[in-house]
Amino acid sequence: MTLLFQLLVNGLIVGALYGVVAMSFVLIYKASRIVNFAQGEFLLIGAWTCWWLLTSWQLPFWIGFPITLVFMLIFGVVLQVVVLRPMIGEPIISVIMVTIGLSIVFQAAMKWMFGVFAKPFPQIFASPTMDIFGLQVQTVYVVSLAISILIMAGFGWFFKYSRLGLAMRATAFDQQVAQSLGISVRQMFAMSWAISAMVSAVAGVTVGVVNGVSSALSFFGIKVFPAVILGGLDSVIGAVLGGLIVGVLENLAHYLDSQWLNWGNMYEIAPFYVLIAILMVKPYGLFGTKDIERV
Amino acid sequence: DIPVGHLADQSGGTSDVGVPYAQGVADALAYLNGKGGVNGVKLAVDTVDYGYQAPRAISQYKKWSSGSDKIAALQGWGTADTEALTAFVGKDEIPAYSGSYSGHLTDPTGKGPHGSKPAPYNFFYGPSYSDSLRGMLMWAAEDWKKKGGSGKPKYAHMGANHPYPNAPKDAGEQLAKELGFEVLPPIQFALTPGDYTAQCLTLKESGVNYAYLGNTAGSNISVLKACQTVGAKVQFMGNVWGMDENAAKAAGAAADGVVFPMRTAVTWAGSAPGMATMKEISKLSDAAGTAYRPVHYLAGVCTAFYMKEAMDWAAKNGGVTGPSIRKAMYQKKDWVPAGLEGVCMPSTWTETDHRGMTSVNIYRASVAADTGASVADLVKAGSIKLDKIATVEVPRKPEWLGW
Amino acid sequence: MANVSIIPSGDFKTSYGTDTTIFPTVTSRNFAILGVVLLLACPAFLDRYWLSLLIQIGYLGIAALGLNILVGFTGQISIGHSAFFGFGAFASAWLSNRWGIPVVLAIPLAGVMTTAIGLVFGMPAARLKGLYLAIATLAAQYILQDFFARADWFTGGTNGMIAEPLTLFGFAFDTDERYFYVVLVAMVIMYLLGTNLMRTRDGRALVAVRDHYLSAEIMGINLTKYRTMSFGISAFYAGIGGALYAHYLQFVSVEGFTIVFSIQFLGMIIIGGLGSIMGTLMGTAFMVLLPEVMQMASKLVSGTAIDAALNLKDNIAFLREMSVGLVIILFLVFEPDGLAHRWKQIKAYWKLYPFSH
Amino acid sequence: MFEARGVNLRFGGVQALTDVSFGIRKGELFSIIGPNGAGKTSMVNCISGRYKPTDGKVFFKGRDVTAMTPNHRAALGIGRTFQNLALFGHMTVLDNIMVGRHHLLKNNFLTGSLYWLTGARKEELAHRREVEEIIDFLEIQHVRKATAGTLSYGLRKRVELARAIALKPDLILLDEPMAGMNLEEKEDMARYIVDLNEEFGMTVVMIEHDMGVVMDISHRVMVLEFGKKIAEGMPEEVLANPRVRRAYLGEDDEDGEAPNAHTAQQSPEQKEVA
Amino acid sequence: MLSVNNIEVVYNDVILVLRGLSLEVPEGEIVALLGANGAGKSTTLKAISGLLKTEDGEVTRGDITFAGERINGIDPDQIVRKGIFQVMEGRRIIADMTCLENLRLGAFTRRDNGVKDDLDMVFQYFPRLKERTGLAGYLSGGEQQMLAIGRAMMARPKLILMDEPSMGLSPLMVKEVFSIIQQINKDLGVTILLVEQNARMALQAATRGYIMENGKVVLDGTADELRNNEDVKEFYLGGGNEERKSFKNLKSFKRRKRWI
Ligand SMILES: Nc1ncnc2c1ncn2[C@@H]1O[C@H](COP(=O)(O)OP(=O)(O)OP(=O)(O)O)[C@@H](O)[C@H]1O
Ligand SMILES: Nc1ncnc2c1ncn2[C@@H]1O[C@H](COP(=O)(O)OP(=O)(O)OP(=O)(O)O)[C@@H](O)[C@H]1O
Ligand SMILES: CC(C)C[C@H](N)C(=O)O
Ligand SMILES: [Mg+2]
Ligand SMILES: [Mg+2]
Repeated sequence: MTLLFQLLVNGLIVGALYGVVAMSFVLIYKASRIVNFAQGEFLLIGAWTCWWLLTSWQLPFWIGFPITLVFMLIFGVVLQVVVLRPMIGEPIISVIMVTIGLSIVFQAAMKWMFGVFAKPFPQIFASPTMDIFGLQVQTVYVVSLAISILIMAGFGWFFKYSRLGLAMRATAFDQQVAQSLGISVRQMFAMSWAISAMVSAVAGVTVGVVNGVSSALSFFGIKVFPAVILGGLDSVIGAVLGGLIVGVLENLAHYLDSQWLNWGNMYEIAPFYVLIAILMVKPYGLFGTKDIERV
Repeated sequence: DIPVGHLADQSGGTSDVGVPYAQGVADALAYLNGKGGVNGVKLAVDTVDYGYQAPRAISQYKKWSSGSDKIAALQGWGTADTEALTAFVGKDEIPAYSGSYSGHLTDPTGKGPHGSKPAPYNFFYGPSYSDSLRGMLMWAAEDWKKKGGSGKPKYAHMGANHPYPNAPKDAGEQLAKELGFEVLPPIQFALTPGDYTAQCLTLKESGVNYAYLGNTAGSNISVLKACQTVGAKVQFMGNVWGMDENAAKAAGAAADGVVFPMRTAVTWAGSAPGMATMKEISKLSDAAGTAYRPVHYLAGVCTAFYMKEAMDWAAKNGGVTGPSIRKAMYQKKDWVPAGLEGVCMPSTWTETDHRGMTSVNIYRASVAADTGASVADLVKAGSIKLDKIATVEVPRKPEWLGW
Repeated sequence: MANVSIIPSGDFKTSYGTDTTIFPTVTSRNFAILGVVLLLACPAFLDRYWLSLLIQIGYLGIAALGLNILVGFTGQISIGHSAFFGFGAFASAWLSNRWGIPVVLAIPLAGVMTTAIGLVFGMPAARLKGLYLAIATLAAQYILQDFFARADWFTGGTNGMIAEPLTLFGFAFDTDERYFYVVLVAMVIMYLLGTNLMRTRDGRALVAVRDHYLSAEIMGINLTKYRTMSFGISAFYAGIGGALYAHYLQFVSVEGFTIVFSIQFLGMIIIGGLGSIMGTLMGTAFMVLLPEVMQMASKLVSGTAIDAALNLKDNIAFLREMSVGLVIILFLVFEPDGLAHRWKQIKAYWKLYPFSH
Repeated sequence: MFEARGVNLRFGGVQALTDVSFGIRKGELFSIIGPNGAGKTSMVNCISGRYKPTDGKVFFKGRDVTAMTPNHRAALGIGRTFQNLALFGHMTVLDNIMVGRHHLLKNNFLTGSLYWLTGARKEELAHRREVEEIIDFLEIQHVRKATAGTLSYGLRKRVELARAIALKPDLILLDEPMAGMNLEEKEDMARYIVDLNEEFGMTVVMIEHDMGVVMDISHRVMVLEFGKKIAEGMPEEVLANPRVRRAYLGEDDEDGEAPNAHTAQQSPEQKEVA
Repeated sequence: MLSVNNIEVVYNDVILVLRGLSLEVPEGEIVALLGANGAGKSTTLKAISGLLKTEDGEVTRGDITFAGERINGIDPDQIVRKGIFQVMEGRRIIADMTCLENLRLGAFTRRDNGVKDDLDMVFQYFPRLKERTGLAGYLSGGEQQMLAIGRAMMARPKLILMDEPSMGLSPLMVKEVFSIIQQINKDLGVTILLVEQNARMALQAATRGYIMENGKVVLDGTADELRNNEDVKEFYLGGGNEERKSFKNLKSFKRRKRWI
């Protein structure tokens, strides 16, 4: 029983991280209908940048981390301006393919620059683990959990009430209309990519601190898909919840597996079965907006 | 020229160890070319990164294995691809040296009692995965007694569901039973680094005492760290590719106490007559001569040297063709390539048994808490130490051939 | 009306029959036939390396056409195509290994089996749309991959499975030179079938579903049926492609059929042009040749001053990957509508030349 | 031919239709008018099957079709056009219209793929001929091969009509076929509709806001307001109904003069807006 | 205030739609732009508001000046900031937002504090919009049109370009909308360029009018002049001097296509 309980706690913690990545994914989607296949690489770039600042420059974490965030912000803007801006107005599917291209480029570039071997972060927190409900948890997870909750709340407010948030949604719905309203589509896109890159970096650094940085980090980019879809593509709350669900599901599946089934990798597959099941009942995920079907 | 194909994993799931190994092979072959090649003829080595994907390896092999510049020998890598290619290299008579030490590759005749397929053209340098695991299990049984453990020790196999980690699974579990272990269900984790807290929690819950880590360093590190965090007290036994200096540094204190087999007699920091040659070779890709080479580099060099010496013999006895290279492999006993004395371990291959060696050198990693510095410095400072704790002579049982 | 349709002048149709041919003009048809004839002669003068690339383009092109029918024509994104491709490969190997069915028959049968699987995994299409559906196919990808790794009886588990070469009347198509013809014939047939499909009733219905499913339904099209059917057809093509691949490589293993491969399939059709049959082939050729070209380029560079300056040697693999990604990006930035679109423009240009404005 | 019995339609909190009953006779040209948001389109959607009434039943050719899906209704002989264009934007005009023939064609993906061997070619060509006739009838020959999405609004409406005709429906539903057209084009459109009705013998249901057209060509008119039927009858009768005049035409009872569509259109002239 | 000089517009680099079109919109007036389907009216408006770019269209010759400043080639969002707001053909409201959110977006470029008051104003003009709290996508056609006009009002522009505001509206609504257009023009002093098919209403509301055919202006003048022009009467207003023909009797009658 304690095992199950501990696994659930673990699921929530990891799930929160999925949630953060899912949110940054949803952000881009909400603003531009672009499915960002390079999301995982954003994590990777964030993590490597922070790692580099901390090891090569020997910066303390509380300086290196903010610099990382600023860098990612700029990175997001530059990426948008250089690569994605020329694609404005082009078929979405082409833009999605571009993000796939980007993920290939970044993946390889990171390996080139930092090698293929996982590199550990220097120790950041005085006590690297803490006790939560009897489970030893990495401190960085707990800290990032707190940050995540803040980010999540911020996003929720942003899209519902802020002027820019509305403008982003409008841009996503119809770029031409958005322009006719005086919204600069370029600005909106640049902003969404910048914020998304920054938020991803938070997740990237967290995972990096726990497991060391390696190109494997980018698999989070794929992990977010079930999370995002479970929650509903365009829902911030959904993304968070989807992340938590996937996290818990994985651990639950692992529990069943290790105790009874002994199939081995239920851990990876179970969320997908559940995903399909949920979608059959709720075709727009738990919180996604239904498409408006009118003639 | 003598065409040689070289399949390397520089970007795939096992690139963490694939890169140094492939570098070792490439540097060694370049070095040997510099020394005049095979009887004055140079080796034309084509190194291809196949990303640890068997299908890609096979399609590459197909390009190499036909036409006028058909390769004379293959330097391969993974278990999945090498096993998949076994039938092909057998048919095409191309000796394949691999980084895979799967026991299945050790049976040239296919007469092994465990239904192995004939692998007449497969060679590798080092004890097979199965024999290494057997060695470690034998050590573990002793260790349990020595520590005064009560009851049956519990053993679990860990690794991805993939031919490479799976290769020694049955052999290990079988022997563990015979040695009096309680064998628990295997625990799966992917070949990539990730969060394996869940696996460690199960490990802890089930009270495993000895666990085999079948993956490569990158993902093993994640497991070690996660298990340290949740406080699972397990004696981990790493695969030969599962632990090295880089891994020790990356895992930090979590890697402290992990045991693993080593193929060479020394590490980069060690001293042996052959290390002079080693350092020369290393300069080919590191002119400054400052790089610290992990154990896999040395293994790569050894493998390349065996192939080259076999080619030397073949050149004198019927030409550098597949069949004569194969024959050459059987010519020596307790063979150590010239120039690498004290580095490569004496090996013997015979027409009916491709288990080059069965003695397993077991090392233990001792790692201090802070591993911030470079590997070279850490090793120098003694923060990372790899110490030999035992040499187990695994019996060359006929029923273990090809298994 | 300012609306001039850009139909070539000087090529008037006199009957509806001639207006519905595959090739808009006699010249274009002759060119296509010439192309096939040239291909027939390929094994005589191309070396094995190029042949193997052409073979790859062939079987991947078949599978990609299936994906284009699903994505480009019906508008349902699939990120699980490689799993169907894999299923076809395993199925064909299994049929011939386990049941001794001759490979010539095993290949189409594998296509049929894959169709069945495609229909099963296409069922969510009845309820899901857009990305939700796309992710359901991602789930299919993982579920099938897991199945491949687990189903020892069918796939040989993680160890993979040997596939026999195709033999016909005792003649084995086990070299590239010979297998080339197998793939060529299969490709021509599959592309003809595809073209016919798209210009008849059910093909039009698929496109209608893509463009406006609500009005399609009101025009008498059964949405559920066509959405699911499109998965079936797409899987059929994938299965045939996969089966051809299996008997070419003569070995099938789980590892090949990953999400990355699925994404590559998407790349082929997006680069070639969604909803374009010939574009599919162009896109496939692009995606197959690109890494090879990069490989050659990197070989050219190695050992030169550039190499020394950038210390490329150890990193050439990454550099190659990077340039593959980069070329894809550049390509899409300059040609977002795909190769087929560019091809059309070139044709239109020559038709109108010198009066292009 | 068609009958609605006590149709209710509700979307969450919105009651789009309340207890609407009416019948359409064979060969009739029946118009539905009413203020914006009155539920006209919703009613047509209930006929064509896009919406299922929350309550009530619809009958077509004497059959209860309430639970029938739209595609089956199409096969049964109901065709329609849409208020907000719903063409297949990336298909050519010709293909758009051919889609309309869907339920009349027999070949499927198998026989279609084998084109030459299975008679699919013959069938396609036969239908192509009929489609060309529709194209001639609606005078859109010049855009036959154009992609539907690039046409101007008026032409698109015409293509929509052509597509609906291609179904060979017995009942054709037209949702504001003349919106966004100038006078000349309206005249053309009106001519086509009358022809459809008189020459082709189709029963027509039309939603239209141009009272001139409605009054001139329809046989009977039904008026909806806030989802309720407020009037039904001959055009003149309906137009004379004070409630209709107030709710729909926006006339105050005092200045209501000759019940003539023409004046209805002109009214602002007399009543310069403050 | 706005003047369009001899512009040429090309779509997709090949399709020439406007061929030397010129027009003037004086400050404070309502100018009507009439023409057959496909004449290029919408294209003209999009050329002015800069939205052509998103449709692969381009102004290849001539220039457009607003308040003395050349504005062609400027990004559409900048043009909105300069005070030109287009109400696009087909309403184009943001379907997955509520009415309120749509209206707030109308005021996107504004930084002043009057937004709240203007919201009240819009709701006063269109009380119906206040009642509909669901997503705008579920509004009926007429309601959506109101929302689109309301959205333009929220932007407080100097010039509104309206593309067929009466399309799909009931006669009552058409009147209402036109009265609101005139009201906006009078009360708020907004200049309006109005594209309409309903020529009768448009020429009543407008002070000047242009008639275009095939991408060119073929006739212009004050609203009165146009109203009394025989050709305009025949083609746009319906019926010349004689009694208006019934639509019913047109059946076999085919009018001469296009003038000149
Ligand atoms: N799918 C839907 N979901 C929610 N409400 C809807 C839906 N469809 C229609 N409505 C509502 O039902 C009412 C009637 O809409 P309908 O489209 O039938 O009006 P209409 O009479 O066609 O108006 P118009 O002349 O403006 O087109 C409107 O208030 C509309 O908001
Ligand atoms: N994006 C586009 N690509 C190609 N051609 C276009 C495009 N948009 C419009 N056209 C063409 O330009 C011409 C003018 O179109 P426009 O929409 O400006 O006409 P309009 O006068 O507004 O007509 P309507 O009254 O039907 O709205 C039409 O022939 C149309 O087919
Ligand atoms: C894991 C890697 C070191 C490859 C390994 N040789 C194998 O057997 O697959
Ligand atoms: Mg309506
Ligand atoms: Mg227009």
